[in-house]
Amino acid sequence: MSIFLKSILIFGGLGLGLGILLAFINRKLAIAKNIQLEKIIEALPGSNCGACGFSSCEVYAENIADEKISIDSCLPGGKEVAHAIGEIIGKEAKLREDQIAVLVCQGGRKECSERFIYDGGTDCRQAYILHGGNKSCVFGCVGFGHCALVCPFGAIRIGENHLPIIDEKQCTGCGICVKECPKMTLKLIPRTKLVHLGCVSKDKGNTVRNVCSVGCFSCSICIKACPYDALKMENNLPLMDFSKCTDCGICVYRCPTNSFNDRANARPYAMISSLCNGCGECVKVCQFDAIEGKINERHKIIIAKCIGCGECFKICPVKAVKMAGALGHQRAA
Amino acid sequence: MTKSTVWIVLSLFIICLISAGLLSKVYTLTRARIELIQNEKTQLNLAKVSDDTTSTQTGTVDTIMLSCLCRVLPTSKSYIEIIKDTLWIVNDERNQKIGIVFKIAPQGYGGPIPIWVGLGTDTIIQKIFIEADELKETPGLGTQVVESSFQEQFTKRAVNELKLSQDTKGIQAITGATISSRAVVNGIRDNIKRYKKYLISDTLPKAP
Amino acid sequence: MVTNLLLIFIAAFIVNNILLMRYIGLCPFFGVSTSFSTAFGMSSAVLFVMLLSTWVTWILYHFVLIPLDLVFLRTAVFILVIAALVQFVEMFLKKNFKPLYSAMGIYLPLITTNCAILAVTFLVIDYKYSLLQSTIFSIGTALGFGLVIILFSAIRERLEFAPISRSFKGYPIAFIAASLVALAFLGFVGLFGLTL
Amino acid sequence: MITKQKTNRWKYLTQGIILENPILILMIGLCPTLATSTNANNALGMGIAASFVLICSNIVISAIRKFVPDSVRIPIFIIVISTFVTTVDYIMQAYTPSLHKVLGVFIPLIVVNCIILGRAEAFAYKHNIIDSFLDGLGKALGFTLIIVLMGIIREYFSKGAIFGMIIGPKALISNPMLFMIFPPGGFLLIGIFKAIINKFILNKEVVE
Repeated sequence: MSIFLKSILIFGGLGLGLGILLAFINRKLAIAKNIQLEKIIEALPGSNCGACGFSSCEVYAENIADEKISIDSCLPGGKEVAHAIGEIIGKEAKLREDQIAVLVCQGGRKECSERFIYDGGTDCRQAYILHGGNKSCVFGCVGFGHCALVCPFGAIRIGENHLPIIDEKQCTGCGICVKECPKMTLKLIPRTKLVHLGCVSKDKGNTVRNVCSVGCFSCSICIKACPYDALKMENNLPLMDFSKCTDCGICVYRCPTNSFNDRANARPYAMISSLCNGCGECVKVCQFDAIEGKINERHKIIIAKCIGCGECFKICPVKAVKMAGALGHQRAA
Repeated sequence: MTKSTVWIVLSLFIICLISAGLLSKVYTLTRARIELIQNEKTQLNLAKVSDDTTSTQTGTVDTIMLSCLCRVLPTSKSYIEIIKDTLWIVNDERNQKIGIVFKIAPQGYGGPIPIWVGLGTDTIIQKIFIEADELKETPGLGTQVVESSFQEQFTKRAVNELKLSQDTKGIQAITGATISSRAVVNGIRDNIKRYKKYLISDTLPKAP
Repeated sequence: MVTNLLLIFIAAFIVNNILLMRYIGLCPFFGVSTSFSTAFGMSSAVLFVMLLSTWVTWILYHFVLIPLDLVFLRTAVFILVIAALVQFVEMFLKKNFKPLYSAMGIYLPLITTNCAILAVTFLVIDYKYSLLQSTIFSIGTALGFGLVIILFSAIRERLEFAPISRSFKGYPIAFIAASLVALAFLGFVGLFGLTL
Repeated sequence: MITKQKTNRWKYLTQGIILENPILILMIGLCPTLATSTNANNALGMGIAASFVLICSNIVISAIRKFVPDSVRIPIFIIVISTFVTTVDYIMQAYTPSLHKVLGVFIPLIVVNCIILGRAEAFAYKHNIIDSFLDGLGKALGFTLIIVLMGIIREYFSKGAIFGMIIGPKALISNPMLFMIFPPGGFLLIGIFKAIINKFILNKEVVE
């Protein structure tokens, strides 16, 4: 059976040769397959969302293994992943705050009229090509939901007022929507930050006023009102310095067009106890004249007017003021 | 070599051995039948190109059913294979040489075009036959070269008339397939020159 | 001689385009052509591997299988060689050309099951091409594959935002778009007398 | 316990035909489907050939799955599948030469057919022999069903016939829709099939 023999020899030989070659090259070319890399890859969420700036988790893991990059830039993973990796490579994880994406524009279909009727492609980027969208406010969010499309965690949906609504539990702060939004109306702020400005319009005051009912027309009341001078006007918008701001909420309530967005579900209110010696310091401080009472008599708080900013609480020399309701500034939820 | 790599190489080797053995068994089993069919087709093609009506005896080629495998040979002819699968000498029943048949495969652009050419002793082409189904083409799409009208032009043509031209003197190329028709014409002409010497010598020449 | 090669190239590149006219290599075609970068990565990987495998299999066929009359082993040997080749290329790239590997690497395992590579090795044998002709043929086919897949990835990126009814979104509309592109490629039949 | 075992086995079989139909749902194995479904006979031929290879390779792979080292499993699968494909190739050459000619390069391409390698990798490598046989059978039936269906439609429109018997109306035969034989027709047909399937699945999902 020469055919039988020949075919066995040739094919068997080929198989053997390839097997040996494979094994040999496998060892010679084997890159240092460090087990650490495997473990890091396992610790990463693996959704390849690109928030860490790399095309995939694997590439990010390789960079961590080569100690080229801080180990907490995996935003979706957040603290647990950072800790896990920290243990793996034995380096304390320098924690970057957990972040969350927020919409910095409140001009929906009701508040802000439309410049022209547009029935083109139903995607923000397409609408953006046509004079920046059909909203009369040039800077505002056109609301066609591109951010909802690209969010890898499905945290964004478009509300009936034609504006994106971000579900804070789902949102991991990966920042993809911020990058993808053509109008740059989404911003990443620390998850613990409650108050942020809800307007991005750099127009002059009067153009904003006749275009959007909730736009900031840079009256700068908030800047004067803020006890911690955390705000300063910059091209017609009050820029907030997060380190100074204590989320007291004064700017939110003092703003005539409530352009500020307050993420706190419930705010506390102040109560004055019997210790009050009627010195009146708190009355001077309270910007919402929510405190009434005559000198040297116990003062009283008008709960309806009190926004729970806590200024009286801080200023009261005899510590007579207590904050009640929403457990101080924490959110009720 | 750790134990696992030995096992990797070994398992690959064993699988190759088994499959090679199996394949050779299958091949030897089916080879007989394939050759049978192959011969059957060559006989059919030989008959197609060498029905030399001008030859003395009157035997005409009767139809040969490919499907039924009984070999109904043309009544009078016998074919002696000179070069395996490329050249045959055609003799009538009194073993007189009446022509040769050769198979060529000039290079078209859809792949090689297999052509059978029957040549009478007077170097006049009796007939040519292009095997349509041999062409390696996407199933279901024929190519124009195969049309019988193109093949008919070659019947009863002398060697010097074999050139592409517009008038009826030469061969009209098929529209849209100029490259392939030129390949066919040149292929036939060059090979006639090569095999001409087998026509003249009466004795059986040694294979070149 | 040169026109002959040029015509083989054009036949492989456009007229008998492997994807649209011969239907070979469709599985990765619909899978990978969603975005330009993936399409480009895939087609460069295909070009690289197709050329290598055509050479190796051509030499193996003509100098080993034919003299030993083992033509029936053709399928098994070819596919084994291609699988091993892809494995070596992947390891080699991973070791020496890291950036190239990260751009092209992810598609390499995909290529072993790519019908186009094996099809080219077979067509080259069936057409009885010489080594030079088969090199030209495989380059032409790979470029044809790349051309169509990149062309199509642009179309599919546009399709993402087009208003399409729900049941047609995704693959159905991709197929219909592919049929229109194939119709356009059908126009090339007969170019320079090259028939299908 | 046995009934549960039997039901999900039965599920393997029926899943392959509609729910997890390889061509329409899993979107694999498109190359042979579009290429050989130009008429019903070729489609049936390719369907049977692919099914034979799929079922046998599923059985063999699940039989030897314990001895196959993981790092080299793809080459071993490929050798097993190519053995079956070569056997089918040579059996077809011996017994159905005309069909073999028409299917041409697509028979060896069954080796890299994504269905077979896909099923081997995803299913047969992890389940016992009976389950993989049933799964292979289900997928094969699903594949053949769709490919023959497409063959019938394409042949009807392009030749007004089904399995070669002319039944189409006069108008269709006099000027047939050749578009269906050419590649665009195939793509269009698959697109429409997929849309129909989406329609069912989509509103089925909504119902759930």
